[in-house]
Amino acid sequence: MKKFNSLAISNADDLIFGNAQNPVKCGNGMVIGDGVVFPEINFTLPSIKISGETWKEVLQQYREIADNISRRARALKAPGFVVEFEQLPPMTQNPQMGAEITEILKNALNQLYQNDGIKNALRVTVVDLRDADRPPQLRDGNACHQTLSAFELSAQAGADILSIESVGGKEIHDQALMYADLKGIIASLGILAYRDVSWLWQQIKTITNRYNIIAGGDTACGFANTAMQLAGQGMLPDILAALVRAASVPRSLAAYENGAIGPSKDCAYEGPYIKAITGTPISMEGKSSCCAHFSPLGNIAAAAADLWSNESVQNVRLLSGNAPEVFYELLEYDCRLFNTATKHNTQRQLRELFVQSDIRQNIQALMLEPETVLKISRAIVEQTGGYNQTLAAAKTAFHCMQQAADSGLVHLSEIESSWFLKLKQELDEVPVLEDEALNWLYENYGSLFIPESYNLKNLV
Amino acid sequence: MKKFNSLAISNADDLIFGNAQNPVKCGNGMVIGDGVVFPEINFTLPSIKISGETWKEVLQQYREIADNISRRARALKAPGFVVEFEQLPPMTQNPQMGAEITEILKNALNQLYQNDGIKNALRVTVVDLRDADRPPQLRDGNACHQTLSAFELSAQAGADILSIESVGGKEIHDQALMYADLKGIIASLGILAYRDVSWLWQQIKTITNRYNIIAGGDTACGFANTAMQLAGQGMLPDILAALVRAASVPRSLAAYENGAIGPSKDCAYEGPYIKAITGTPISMEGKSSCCAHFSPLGNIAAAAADLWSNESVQNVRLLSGNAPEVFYELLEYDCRLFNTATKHNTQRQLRELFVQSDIRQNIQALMLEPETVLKISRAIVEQTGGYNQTLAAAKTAFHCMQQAADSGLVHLSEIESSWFLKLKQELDEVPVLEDEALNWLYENYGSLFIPESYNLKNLV
Amino acid sequence: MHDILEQLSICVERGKVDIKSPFPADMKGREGADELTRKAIENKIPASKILNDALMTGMQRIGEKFGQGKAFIPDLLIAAKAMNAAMEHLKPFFESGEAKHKGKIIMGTVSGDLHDIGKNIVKMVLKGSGWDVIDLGVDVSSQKFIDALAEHPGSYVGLSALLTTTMLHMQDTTQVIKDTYPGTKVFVGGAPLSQEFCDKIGADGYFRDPQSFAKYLSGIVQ
Amino acid sequence: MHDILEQLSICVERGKVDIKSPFPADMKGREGADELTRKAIENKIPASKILNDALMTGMQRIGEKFGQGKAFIPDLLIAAKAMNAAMEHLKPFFESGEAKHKGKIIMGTVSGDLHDIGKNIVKMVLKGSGWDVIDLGVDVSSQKFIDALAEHPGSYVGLSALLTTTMLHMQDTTQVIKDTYPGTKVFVGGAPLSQEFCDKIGADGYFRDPQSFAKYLSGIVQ
Ligand code: B12
Ligand code: B12
Repeated sequence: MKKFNSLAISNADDLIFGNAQNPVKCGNGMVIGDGVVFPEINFTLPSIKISGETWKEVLQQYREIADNISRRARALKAPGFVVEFEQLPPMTQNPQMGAEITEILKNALNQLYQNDGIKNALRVTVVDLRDADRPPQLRDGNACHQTLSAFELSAQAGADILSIESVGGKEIHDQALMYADLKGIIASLGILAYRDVSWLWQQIKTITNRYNIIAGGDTACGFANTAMQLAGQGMLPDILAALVRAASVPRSLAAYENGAIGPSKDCAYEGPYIKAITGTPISMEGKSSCCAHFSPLGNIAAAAADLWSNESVQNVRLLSGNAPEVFYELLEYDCRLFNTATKHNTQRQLRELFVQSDIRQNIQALMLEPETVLKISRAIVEQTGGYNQTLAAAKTAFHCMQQAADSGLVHLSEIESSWFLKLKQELDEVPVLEDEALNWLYENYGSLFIPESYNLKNLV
Repeated sequence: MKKFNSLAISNADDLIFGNAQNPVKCGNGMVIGDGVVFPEINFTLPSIKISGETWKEVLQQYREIADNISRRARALKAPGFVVEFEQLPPMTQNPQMGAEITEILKNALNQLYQNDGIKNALRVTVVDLRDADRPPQLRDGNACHQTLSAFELSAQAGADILSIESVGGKEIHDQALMYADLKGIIASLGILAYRDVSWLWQQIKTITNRYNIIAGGDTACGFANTAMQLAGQGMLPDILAALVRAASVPRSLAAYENGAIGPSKDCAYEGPYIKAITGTPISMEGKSSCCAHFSPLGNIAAAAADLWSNESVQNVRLLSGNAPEVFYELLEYDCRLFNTATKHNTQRQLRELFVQSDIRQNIQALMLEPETVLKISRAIVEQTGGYNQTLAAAKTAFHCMQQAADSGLVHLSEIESSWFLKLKQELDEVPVLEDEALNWLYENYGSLFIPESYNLKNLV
Repeated sequence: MHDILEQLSICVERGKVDIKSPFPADMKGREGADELTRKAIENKIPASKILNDALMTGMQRIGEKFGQGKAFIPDLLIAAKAMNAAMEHLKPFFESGEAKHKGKIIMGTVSGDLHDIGKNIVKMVLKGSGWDVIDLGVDVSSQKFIDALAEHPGSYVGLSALLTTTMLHMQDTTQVIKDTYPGTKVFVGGAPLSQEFCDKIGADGYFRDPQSFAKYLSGIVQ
Repeated sequence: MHDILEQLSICVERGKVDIKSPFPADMKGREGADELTRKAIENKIPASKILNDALMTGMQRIGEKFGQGKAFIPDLLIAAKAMNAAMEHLKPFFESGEAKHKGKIIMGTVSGDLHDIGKNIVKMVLKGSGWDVIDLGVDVSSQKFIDALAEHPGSYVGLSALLTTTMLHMQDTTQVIKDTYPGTKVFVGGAPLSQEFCDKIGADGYFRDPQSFAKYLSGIVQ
């Protein structure tokens, strides 16, 4: 296990799109994080049931998507791109299904490279099936085995990069979030999620080692993006979503402690932190992932991106063409802009525009502002252990928000302000010691999780 | 009739997004071209027949679109935006239909302004029904009267800005384009289209004067964008599409000579020329109109935009929400970037990035490069009369392309190069005198158009 | 109105459970829903009056605020907690020990789909506005809905789906429900859905958010 | 192969109509399709040989280049011009005065829609690859297609639409055609269409571009 005690990037100027300390080579001639930002195009099926009867049609959908994207890449004289194939549940449940699609995509990409010299790589993200049961069994059982076997078969079928949106700890976090219960949020992220991510990525790493491919990274999507979505719908305070964002970093960092080397997963907005701490190239999604979700972070998300993603779009017809090729074109133009700035050596000015355009609009954006990222990252690496790091991240995030509100950088509405006070008070009451927090977890959420899933002893 | 003998913008530095010499005030507190770029959001129906039976559903679609966009604008704390309602044929054929939708949209916009202070304006674009017959009757007949009556009823129903994609001359141009027949292209644009636009906008102007609203502008969509689409599909040379782009400027300029004051229409990529010559604010579409068509001009199109548009998208469901609100969000983030640059006084650097990211990729982009725009615009204002201007624009455009190719700025493929020589030769043979060109038109395309439609005498 | 009831309604609205609860900060150390309900009973205020004029009023106020974007989900939940604390004292006074419900709704995320946050929120909001919600959880087969309807005849049904590939299960589920229990109203929701889709599968209503769903439901029972 | 025929095929491929035609520049002043065909006939080369080995060969080559992105529409049209100039001399030798066609296709843009550029290109490409195309123009009602099928029995039909609101007319049109002339194959195309839509309306094929359409058609007649 790797430990990160210091920052790979300690100067905010260097936390910038296209450049990572440890670029990743993979796939067909791809190098990620070495000066150029590439699109990462993601897509999914339109409304269609996945079954034996529709299977041919499903494969045809993926073939069509691959063809369309290839044609667009040629038309735009693209230098390269990454494809993410995000599996849907039946494809992971029946890993040979996922493998069959992986092969189709890989073949198309190989051809594109051979015929047109367009560099590319294929990321496969499997579904974390372990989420199906409540409480979930994380290290054993059918769901766990299927999930791991899906990794194996994807690797065999040609995946260049493996990723997952893992869910350990979510069984508590989902509830804690609804009650804005900071103790529960921090304990579930810092103790449970951190332990699960660590274990899971050791498993994934043995697979990627065997096939000599890349262990990409994880994402706190089910935690922090859920909070962001809920805040976007007026269900939760923005400040809470911002807090969860920062608090989810140590849990995602655990993947890199255990062998992941990037590119991080697009929907992991904790990417800039990962990059600052580990020097790993990151994938980010922002305004051009509007097809998949609305966002208060459309521009600022680009500040440190090495891959630029649309998150996901159904293969439906728009006026110009099918949505995946449409969004591919959009990403390509975005990337041209990034890379032109780098070529002209004005990338810092451009980054500044991205940052400044969102920072005043919503406090969640503050969590992606480079100086803030470094401040919180520093607080994290100064601590050891997932819990301490998570609590430090939350406290520092709170402190940064306070400063931003006090200085007038961000304006908080009346209810946001009142929640600010409430959360401040709660944060002070969160146990400082991991053991104490764990006990509190057992007491308050004991029925919701299986200690063995986290290699914890059952206290009762 | 106004004559433009000199340039409103003579320094390329000043041809920049957000700023026009003659800003336009309209709608609910909107000022366009006065330092801020606003989104212009466009949308259309999903696959649905328009008939008596479906009419309620059609109205419901537009209501839904207006609601969704308003919600997004509030969520993003948008300062303002323009809505374009582009009619579909039955709505212009039955102008009270178009008016009913106009009213729905206008009411929603009024409410948004009253309740949330978000500035806005409504552009209504009617269908040029005169295109239905071959040869078309342009100044009389049912189609012409319906078209004009649609303007009238839209104005009555609350339109703030009127526009049209007019089609005079297209009956020749469509054919000439297929044969890459420059004589036909230049004569149809310079004589026929120029005459029709001039006449048509005098009619529109009397209507906008009556209702005290804005005569927006026209677009050479059916000419130059068709050529761009065809080049994009490998059907026509890029250099021909570039040439047509420049040659279509005088025809669109005629709208401004006859009372239009902008904002120009989004799909009129001749916008930067109009802005340089007249100082009118312009609407442009680029990468974020990928939903409506693919483009070789995604970034550079932004260089001089005062409104930034998505051209059009069906009201279909994506993962995040309905496509119109999705693209509205995208435009809003783009505009944030533009306006942040202006605020930080780095708008010229950002413009440069937009220009540089496309200019080497496809020769069509050259036609939107600010220096080139000014060069061709100058050539235009030095001439009088549509035909002379059109020929001068084409020749200067050709000259600019030659320079760009010679200097290595743009690389032309083998077939593009061979077509370059062919077109050069042809351009030299295009008649210098309008009368001669007209005679040639009568001889070669005489059966395809009605001279009276252009107030020309029938030579036979 | 009785002063105690007014105070009690404020405690519910603001989620002040009892004298020890630290929230809200400006009410620290003051009596909460727990103590005030006891007092009200001692003062011989009729249980139904306490319920309607204080507890329900408080819940309604916070619900309205939520609808106007002036409160969040945790505010609702904390209010519900205060309400429950009060209800403990009132239970003996009601036959069933429960307040009168507007009706029953069976809810679940359809087969193959594990997204439940949206569904859970809908549940909360409906409960908050007086509905009895039977939650079947996630990955719920058609059969399970049928079984639940057998157990709770006459209930409404609410289906949730978040995946483009599972939303189609709403069609069979709706079909089977309508075949087995004709007249049952089935409502649908979830991010990838649309009115058009709802119409296509023959469901009775699509709602983009719980507030509009709750509003609609209140409409049909009146 | 005969040298004249080789030269003639080049003239067709490159669109060299006659000795006076200025294009292509590097062939200026040289004999074109017109003169060479006359010569070939004088040399007693059989008309069918001239047609197949020179004219068709030339058209085929430019067609292939177009398919590979190495030629444009105007190249096709100019080649067709050269071919036509040659055909003038060959006409007397063929009974019908026309080369053998692969079959007939009735094409049109559907009711309410005036976009015809795409349809016209499809027409050109099909003609270029040996099909007899009957073009009904734009805004074509179902009845007009039926009338055309009455006149040209056994034809294929190609429908074009560019608007989301007119593409639905393809459904009735296809329906009416299949009801009136069962077995008629109907193909569809145009920017807003998709394979899914084609399947939905019961058409026999969707093609994104004329090249793939032509390739498919050649396949079914062989
Ligand atoms: C959080 C989340 C998860 C969490 C789920 C946590 C949980 N317990 O629910 C986790 C991480 C586990 C997860 C897993 C997966 N997810 Co997920 N997930 C999301 C995310 C980010 C947010 C969803 C959310 O909770 N939103 C907040 C809630 C409040 O909103 P809501 O659900 O829409 O509900 C509201 C309304 O719709 C309505 N409503 C909902 N239900 C009902 C019912 C009725 C009757 C009514 C009236 C109203 C109503 O009211 C609610 C409140 O306003 C979305 C992104 C997005 N844009 O939505 C992706 C998303 C839905 N997931 C996606 C995918 C692909 C997956 C996975 C397959 C990923 C993978 N490869 O592992 C798996 C599938 C697991 C499974 N079998 O279902 C895709 C779906 C793509 C597709 N093809 O449809 C999305 C869109 C993300 C993306 N890639 O773009 N996901
Ligand atoms: C040129 C154009 C026009 C010209 C039409 C010129 C003409 N004679 O055709 C003019 C200006 C007149 C025009 C008018 C209108 N247009 Co128009 N137009 C376009 C534009 C820019 C290009 C279309 C084009 O010619 N493309 C090039 C050709 C070669 O491509 P294609 O048609 O797709 O055809 C190819 C394939 O699809 C295929 N194909 C086509 N047909 C068939 C058939 C078969 C059998 C097969 C196998 C293959 C096949 O092969 C072709 C070659 O590869 C498009 C934008 C776009 N993205 O497409 C808008 C567009 C189609 N128009 C649009 C609109 C809204 C209109 C108007 C209503 C605008 C208005 N308010 O006035 C009117 C409607 C007029 C009417 N009643 O039809 C919208 C449609 C939106 C919608 N709801 O569907 C579009 C998408 C533009 C936008 N706003 O985004 N338009």
